[in-house]
Amino acid sequence: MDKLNIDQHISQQYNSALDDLKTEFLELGGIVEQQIVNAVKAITDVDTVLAQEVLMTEKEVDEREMQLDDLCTQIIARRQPTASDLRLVMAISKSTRDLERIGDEANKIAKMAIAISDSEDLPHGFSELRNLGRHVQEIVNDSLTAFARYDIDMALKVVNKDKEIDREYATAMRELITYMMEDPRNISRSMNVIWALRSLERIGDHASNISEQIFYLVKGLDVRHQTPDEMAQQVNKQRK
Amino acid sequence: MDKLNIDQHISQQYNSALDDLKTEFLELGGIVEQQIVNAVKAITDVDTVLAQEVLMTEKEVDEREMQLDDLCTQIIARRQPTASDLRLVMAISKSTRDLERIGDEANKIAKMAIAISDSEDLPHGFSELRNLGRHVQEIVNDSLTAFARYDIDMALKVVNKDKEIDREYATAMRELITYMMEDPRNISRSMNVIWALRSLERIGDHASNISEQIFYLVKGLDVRHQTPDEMAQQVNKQRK
Amino acid sequence: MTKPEIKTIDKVNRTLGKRYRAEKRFRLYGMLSIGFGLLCVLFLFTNIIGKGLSGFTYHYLQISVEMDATTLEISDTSDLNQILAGNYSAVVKRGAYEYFDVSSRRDKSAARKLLSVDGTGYLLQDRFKVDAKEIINTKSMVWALVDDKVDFYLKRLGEPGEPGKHEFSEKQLQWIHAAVESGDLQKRFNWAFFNNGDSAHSEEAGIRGAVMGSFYLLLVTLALSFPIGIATAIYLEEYAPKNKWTDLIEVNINNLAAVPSIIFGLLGLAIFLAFFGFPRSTPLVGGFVLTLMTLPTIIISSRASIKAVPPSIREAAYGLGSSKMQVTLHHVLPLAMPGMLTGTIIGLAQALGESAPLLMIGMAAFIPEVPTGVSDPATALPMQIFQWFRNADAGFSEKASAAILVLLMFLIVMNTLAVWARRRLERRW
Amino acid sequence: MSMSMLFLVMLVGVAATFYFCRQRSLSLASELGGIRHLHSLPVFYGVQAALWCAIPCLLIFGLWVVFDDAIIRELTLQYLTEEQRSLSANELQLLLSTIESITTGSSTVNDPQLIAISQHIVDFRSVSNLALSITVVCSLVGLSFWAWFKLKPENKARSNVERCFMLFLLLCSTLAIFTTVGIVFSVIFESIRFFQIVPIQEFIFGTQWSPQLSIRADQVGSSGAFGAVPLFTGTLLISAIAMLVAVPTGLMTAIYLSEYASSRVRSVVKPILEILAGIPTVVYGFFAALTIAPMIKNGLHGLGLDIAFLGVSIGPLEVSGESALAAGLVMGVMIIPFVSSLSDDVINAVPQSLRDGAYGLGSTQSETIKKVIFPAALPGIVGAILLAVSRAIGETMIVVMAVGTAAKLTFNPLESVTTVTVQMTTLLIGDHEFDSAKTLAAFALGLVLFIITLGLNFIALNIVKKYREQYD
Amino acid sequence: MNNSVTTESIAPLASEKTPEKAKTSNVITEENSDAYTTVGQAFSENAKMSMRNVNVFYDEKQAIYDVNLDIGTNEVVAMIGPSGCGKSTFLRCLNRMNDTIDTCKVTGKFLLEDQDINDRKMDVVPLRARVGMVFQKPNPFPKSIYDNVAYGARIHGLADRKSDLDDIVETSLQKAGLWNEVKDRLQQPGTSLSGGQQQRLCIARTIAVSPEVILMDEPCSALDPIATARIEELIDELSQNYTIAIVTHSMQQAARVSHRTAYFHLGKLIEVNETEKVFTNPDHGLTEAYITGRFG
Amino acid sequence: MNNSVTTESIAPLASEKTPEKAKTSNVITEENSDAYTTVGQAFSENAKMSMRNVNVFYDEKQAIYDVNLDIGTNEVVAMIGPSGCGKSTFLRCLNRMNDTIDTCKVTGKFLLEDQDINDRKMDVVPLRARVGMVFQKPNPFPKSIYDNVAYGARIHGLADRKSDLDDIVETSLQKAGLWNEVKDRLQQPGTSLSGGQQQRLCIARTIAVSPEVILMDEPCSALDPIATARIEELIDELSQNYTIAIVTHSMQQAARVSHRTAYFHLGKLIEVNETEKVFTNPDHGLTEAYITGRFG
Ligand SMILES: Nc1ncnc2c1ncn2[C@@H]1O[C@H](COP(=O)(O)OP(=O)(O)OP(=O)(O)O)[C@@H](O)[C@H]1O
Ligand SMILES: Nc1ncnc2c1ncn2[C@@H]1O[C@H](COP(=O)(O)OP(=O)(O)OP(=O)(O)O)[C@@H](O)[C@H]1O
Ligand SMILES: [Mg+2]
Ligand SMILES: [Mg+2]
Ligand SMILES: O=P([O-])([O-])[O-]
Repeated sequence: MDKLNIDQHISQQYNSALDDLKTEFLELGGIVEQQIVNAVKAITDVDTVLAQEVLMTEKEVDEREMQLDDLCTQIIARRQPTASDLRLVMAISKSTRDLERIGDEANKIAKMAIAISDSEDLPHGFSELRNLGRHVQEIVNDSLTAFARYDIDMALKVVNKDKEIDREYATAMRELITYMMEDPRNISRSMNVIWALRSLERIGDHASNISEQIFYLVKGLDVRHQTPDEMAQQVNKQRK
Repeated sequence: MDKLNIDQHISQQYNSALDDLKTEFLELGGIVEQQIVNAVKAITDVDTVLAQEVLMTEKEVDEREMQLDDLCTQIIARRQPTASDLRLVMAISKSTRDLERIGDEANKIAKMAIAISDSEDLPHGFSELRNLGRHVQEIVNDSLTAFARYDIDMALKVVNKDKEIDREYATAMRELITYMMEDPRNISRSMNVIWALRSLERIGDHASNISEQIFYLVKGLDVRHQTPDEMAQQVNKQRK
Repeated sequence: MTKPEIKTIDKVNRTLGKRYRAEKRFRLYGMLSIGFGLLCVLFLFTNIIGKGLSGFTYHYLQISVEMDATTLEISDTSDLNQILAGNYSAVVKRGAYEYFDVSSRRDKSAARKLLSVDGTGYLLQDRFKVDAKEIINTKSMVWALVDDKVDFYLKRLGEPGEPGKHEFSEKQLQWIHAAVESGDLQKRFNWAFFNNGDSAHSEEAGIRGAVMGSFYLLLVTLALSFPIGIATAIYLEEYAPKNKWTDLIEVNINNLAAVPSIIFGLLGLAIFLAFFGFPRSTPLVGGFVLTLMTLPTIIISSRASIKAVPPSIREAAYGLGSSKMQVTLHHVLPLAMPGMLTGTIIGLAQALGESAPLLMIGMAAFIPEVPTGVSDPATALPMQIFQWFRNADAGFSEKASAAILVLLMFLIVMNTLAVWARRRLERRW
Repeated sequence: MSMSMLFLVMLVGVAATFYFCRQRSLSLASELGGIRHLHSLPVFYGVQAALWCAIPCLLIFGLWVVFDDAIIRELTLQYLTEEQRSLSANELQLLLSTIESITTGSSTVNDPQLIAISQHIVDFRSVSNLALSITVVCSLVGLSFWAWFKLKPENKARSNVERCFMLFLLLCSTLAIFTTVGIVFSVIFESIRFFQIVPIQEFIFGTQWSPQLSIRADQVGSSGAFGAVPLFTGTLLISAIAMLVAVPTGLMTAIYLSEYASSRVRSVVKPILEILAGIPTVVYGFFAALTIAPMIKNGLHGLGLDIAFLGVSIGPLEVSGESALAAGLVMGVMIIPFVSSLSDDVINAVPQSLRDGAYGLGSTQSETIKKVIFPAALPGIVGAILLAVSRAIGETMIVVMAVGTAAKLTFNPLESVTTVTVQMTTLLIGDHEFDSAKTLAAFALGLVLFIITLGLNFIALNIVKKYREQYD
Repeated sequence: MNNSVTTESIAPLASEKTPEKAKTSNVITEENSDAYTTVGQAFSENAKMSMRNVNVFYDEKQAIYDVNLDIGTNEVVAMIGPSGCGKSTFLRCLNRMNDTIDTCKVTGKFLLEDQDINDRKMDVVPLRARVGMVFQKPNPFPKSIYDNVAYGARIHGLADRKSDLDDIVETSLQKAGLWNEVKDRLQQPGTSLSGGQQQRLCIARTIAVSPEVILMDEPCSALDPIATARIEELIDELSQNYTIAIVTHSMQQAARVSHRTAYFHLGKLIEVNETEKVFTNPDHGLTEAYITGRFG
Repeated sequence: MNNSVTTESIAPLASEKTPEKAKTSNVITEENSDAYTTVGQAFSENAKMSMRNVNVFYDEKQAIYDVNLDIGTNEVVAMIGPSGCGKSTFLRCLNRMNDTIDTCKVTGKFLLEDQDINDRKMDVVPLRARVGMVFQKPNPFPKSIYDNVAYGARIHGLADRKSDLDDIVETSLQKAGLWNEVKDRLQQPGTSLSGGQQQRLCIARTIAVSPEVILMDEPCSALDPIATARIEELIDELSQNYTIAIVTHSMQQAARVSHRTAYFHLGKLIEVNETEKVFTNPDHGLTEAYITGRFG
């Protein structure tokens, strides 16, 4: 199991700055995770109150994102991090953007939930939404856990799962288009579901991005734009 | 007119490293801009060859993105940039992601172009696509120019234009949905156009993000998640 | 690309032989110089020791002396005045006549001339001072000092040209050789040299007076120059503002250090003797002059050792809120003390060997008494040497050499002390 | 009370004052809640009080001792008869010293009047002594009580003590100036008087030196010849010989020891050579006169040296028993360690980094020395040599002992010459009245010597100082 | 921004920075610069020390021009700037260490709390007990570790009993993070410690007289990176209880340890700002040029 | 990776780094570490100098343990490590400057191109002309600027005519970036220059004998940041034509100027790698600990 030790600097301040950074990052992760859960629940349960709640946290997420970015810049300016510290800062700087985007996507889902709530009958695709939502929430959670633990095996799993999610999304999408063809009156409602699905898929991608950053963080490897197999291979090569 | 001077360090190497970074970044910008132009052209002219061409550059964009990120990290590790230099590096580090995403979106458009090319008759929404495409390409170009020139007025214009594009997109979307309802058989084809439109809209957002980074780069202001008015206000306040 | 480099190396190698030959030559010069220096030391020392060692011994003739009270003119052995005024020469003469068994006036005179009658008399006087009661009116064997000519002749017996022989008549030579053969005439350690003051007769002359004189001189010098020197050094290094006044003091001190010592003699002569009217030839005045002379040495070496105290220590102390005096007394002085002590000892050693200024203030006078205080007339070791050197009497040259050995001994002791002080006191933190 | 006893009492009193005042400040401190509430540390209060006692008492003591003789003398005068009082100053002085010798019992004059006066003096003295003791002890006690009562926590004891300390230091440091002033004064007046008798130009440019000619002071026009040129040339000749020996040897020794020799060789050779510096000059003089001079004389005679000068044979060499060569050689040997240790200092002051720099460029050792270290140290070395020259010029004993008094104007090292210092001693040893041209000539010579050496030192010290600053 | 000095700054703000401007402002010389204003936040509401209109001269040569600066309570203020810009000179004014330089004349007001410490009549001894100083090169006294730390307490009479002194020594060493390393060898000489330990010993020595302000003049420039990191860490801990002014050549160090950073240039205080601000977005072109390595 | 020394490294790779491991590997001591392998890329295909199995002793004390390292042609290799780890000692072996220390014994092979320079019979004079050295403190000779630069050429007889010498001086000063600053005052003493200029003069002096390799031992540690930046800039320019080995206390400096970085620890060469790699992703835990400030 790979571990980095961010807390053994001679400078306690540095330790705590890095620690704060990581904690803040994971907290933001927790918030957006909750946003996903709530948003999916709001759309599938047609719960506008919950959806509103999701929207309300947007501001916080935005602020936290900016704060995290500021923290990163300050650490770079004040500490001149190198090696693992630098990788941590850079990885967090990048992943923060992903978290914020996840938050945005959750917001979009919440907005869709509100849009859908006007009509009485349930549109098609709710079960797909629910499934995909669960899976997506899972990999977001996993990616954050992997980040917290510097666990590249887990990160690899996330990337793999994201591929599954992509497939799942494609299936759901195909189905929804079929529904839409069947029932053109509901097109605009279905479009909302499509947007929600699409958001979930994007969330999965972002989780996958975060996982890619874990590779960088732990191994110094830039595995973006690689297939999971390539990633695994590269990691193994370095482990040898 | 605001200007930063990245090329007056005692260290020529540092100068050239920052210069390279900026040049590479703008080059990447040029590539993705071309991708947008080509992709939009491919979809509206149903030119699969052009679409393929766009897809072919994806790899280059990815590589350049990774390279830029690497450059940023190296500059931080080797040069411990501060103040404007640090802001430049951080802004480029962030904006690179946007450029890569723009490239991705252009790819998606190109893919849609290929998907659409199967059928003979033109789907609805091509004119909207063309219009939006032109505007989007414009603001991408503007944002890069603004970046190159450290021009926040121009950046502010980009942000404003993006709002227009959003409105344009919403209109186009509504129209397309109407088409889809009218002609459900063409739904899956229309969906492709929708995705393309959606991609263009996202490209606009990314251009806007890049412009926001210009504010940070030039003024040290984090104007993300603000309305254009707020931005203008903040800039003016600092100018006073 | 490598072409010019190869050229460089070739060029370097071209001249290499020449350069190494120059190197060897240069080294040789250095070694020769050192050799010369060492040779000088060796020659000087063998020469002086060779000359001086014999000064520690003297030839004595064992005669029996009748301590006849009437001849001695001592009636009351408890009266010191009588003992001091006793006519010892008479008994010694009588003993000599007896030993050589002479009766004619010419023989008596010849015999008497072989002995140092007065010198031996002083030896007897010393014995009387201790226990006159015991020895009065007894007859006892006495090692009598021979005349310095006899001593001179005997010490150079083997040398070519038989130096000193022509001073004696045949008879005297016979007597001498007979006495030597019988073992009555012996070379013995010359205690008188260490116990006596100066004398007009070389056989009686000793360095006691000079040693004591030097001692008092050094005492005065030390008592004055050490505190004043250190105080001045402290003032200049720690207190003095950088201005014309301190520059003046500084230039003065540096110049004084290199002013010829004879000038200080003039100063002593004109100021202390002529102006203030201090008594001539006293260690007190000598001490004043030597103080003025050694002060620059002490000040300069003290300043050097104060300077050697790192300024950072001072800054640290000031930074903690020490006052100037505390900085000086707590930090600077303890660290500089070894250097100051060494400087002082070296300065005193110089003062001990110094002669020119003393010459000017009359310490080259003939003073047979051993001084008992700083205001008694006295001479000093180097002065004594100088006087003996100038004395035409052959015996004095040897005395001078011996005195030189004593002086060098003192100097070596003092310098060793200085080295020891430096080693011992220097706390290497 | 005897003086030393009084001194002891004062010492004890001051010590007691110190102790009690310190104790008092401590108790004041504990009332206030700790030493930190005092202005100064307790020891400063003690020292301040001790100084308050000691300084006035010492002043009283000192003034008393200085003036009591004069006062007693004034008092004595009243016992003298009218005619005695009207005696000339000199005779009065004589009379008083006679009386003085009666008081000490070393005179056997039996004049009853004088004996009575001397008795008065003895009485005055004992009264004065008693009064002094009482005054000192009283003021001591008074002052120490005053100090004890005046002691307050807010007294600036530290500042006061420090001011005293600094005054003491300042006083000591002015002594150097007084010394110089003293030197100048002691030579300048006599010299002026000399130059009133002998014109200055004659002194400086005259080539005849024979002060011994003045047989009687009142003999007009026969005060001797005082042309100092032969003395200067003699001095120069001997110094030059000495420098010829000392400079190359000393310099090369310094270089070899500091650059080539291993630390072990250095630790042995250096002290041995320094022995040469520690040997008193009188020893060198002895050595020069009794060993070297005969050696040169015999050696050159033995060789039967025949020197041809400008192609003209001037016959077998005349070697004087008091040749300049002997004194110069010995003086040179004496100066070797002086030159070498000064040069050694200077060479060692050249920073190691310069050597590293030179070696790093591929210099050989001698190149490093000749091209980097020596030029760098040159000013310092020049300074050292100048100091050595000044020392050679001022050197007295060697020349007094090994050089004659015949003032010959020659540059032949084998002849006898004389030097400035020799003449000074010759003229001043023994009895001297301070008004004969002979005696005064010595002071004039002293003045010249002082000026020359002062000039040399000044230049040398400035060079050395500049050089030091270069690396500070 | 109410306590900013910048009302009509002659200095170009970031927004006005142009290469040309930066060039011209690089050449502030003694002639053209009599009037200038410090940019940023020179004043503090909670000031421990306040300096007003400080000018320092060495003989005729002016080393500090009209500097105004506050140092807040328990704040770490770093002073940076090119060599010879007067940082050390300014710092040494704060506890009158410049008194030891004869040629140095200091004018202006230096308030330590409410006391003007530049008053010639003021006694420097208690002042220096309140404003301690740590120097560039570690300079322990050649005494034992114990005596080093106890020295200040002794001369200021802070301890009446031996046990008080022991306490002072122990707590000071503890605060300086040195206690554990030296507690078994308090009687060994202070100079036997390593460079970094020596510097901590010097800090302990300074703390022992319980100063209110600690001045540090390049305290790490003689140390290696590891020892430097320890001292920086220590400075951070000390800032809990002490007000600290530190001069440093290393901009990185200033960035790491300080709350506010003051940039000096040719004797002028160009900018004072929060350290983050100075190092990410300084207000003055000269500051920017210096910290980004664009000088000359 | 074919020229990596790491086949069975005892050192933990990044992947095996755990806090505990890092801890234990911090305490490589002289006892447990006789066998060790340098991690990373110690060898170079285009080596100017090759050092093999270098051990250095000061009397009994071993200062360097079995170091293997290549320095490539026209490469800048930086050596970093905690104080006393033997960087200077190693550097000084490269032109036999350690010869001047009597107690120092050096074993191992030092190839300069194909010549073993550690051969006792090898003459150091021409060697030092080929391998020049620049020292920590600028040490210009107390001569004129011209003579400083001409010195090496003169002693080695590199110039036959005065004009040759002038050429050498001019080109060297130009290469050292000092020509423009001093061309009008070549006859002024070298010591009249500022610290940074002096150091550049020393570099010019070294260049003047056209060495192949330049060794620098903390060349900027006595300089302020601006002068340091200039020297770093110069090193970069020189690396076009010279092979450079530089010891530095400042990791940032190593990061800025070098192509490869070697990390020494207690006399052992722990890791050598491309500088980027060392500073973003070092292979060895000790290197990581050192450059991130995690020691002790
Ligand atoms: N004792 C002095 N006498 C005369 N001028 C001085 C003195 N000390 C400093 N200076 C001058 O005052 C100016 C400021 O010096 P100061 O030592 O304060 O600079 P600094 O910023 O601390 O520089 P550094 O970073 O080199 O320590 C410089 O120009 C310097 O030459
Ligand atoms: N002349 C010497 N005699 C004995 N030991 C020495 C000598 N020079 C260095 N050493 C020892 O050798 C080891 C390595 O020293 P070196 O000077 O090479 O270290 P360094 O890495 O350069 O350290 P720094 O960064 O402090 O310059 C140290 O333990 C040192 O104590
Ligand atoms: Mg400074
Ligand atoms: Mg080193
Ligand atoms: O925000 P995205 O374009 O990455 O979905």
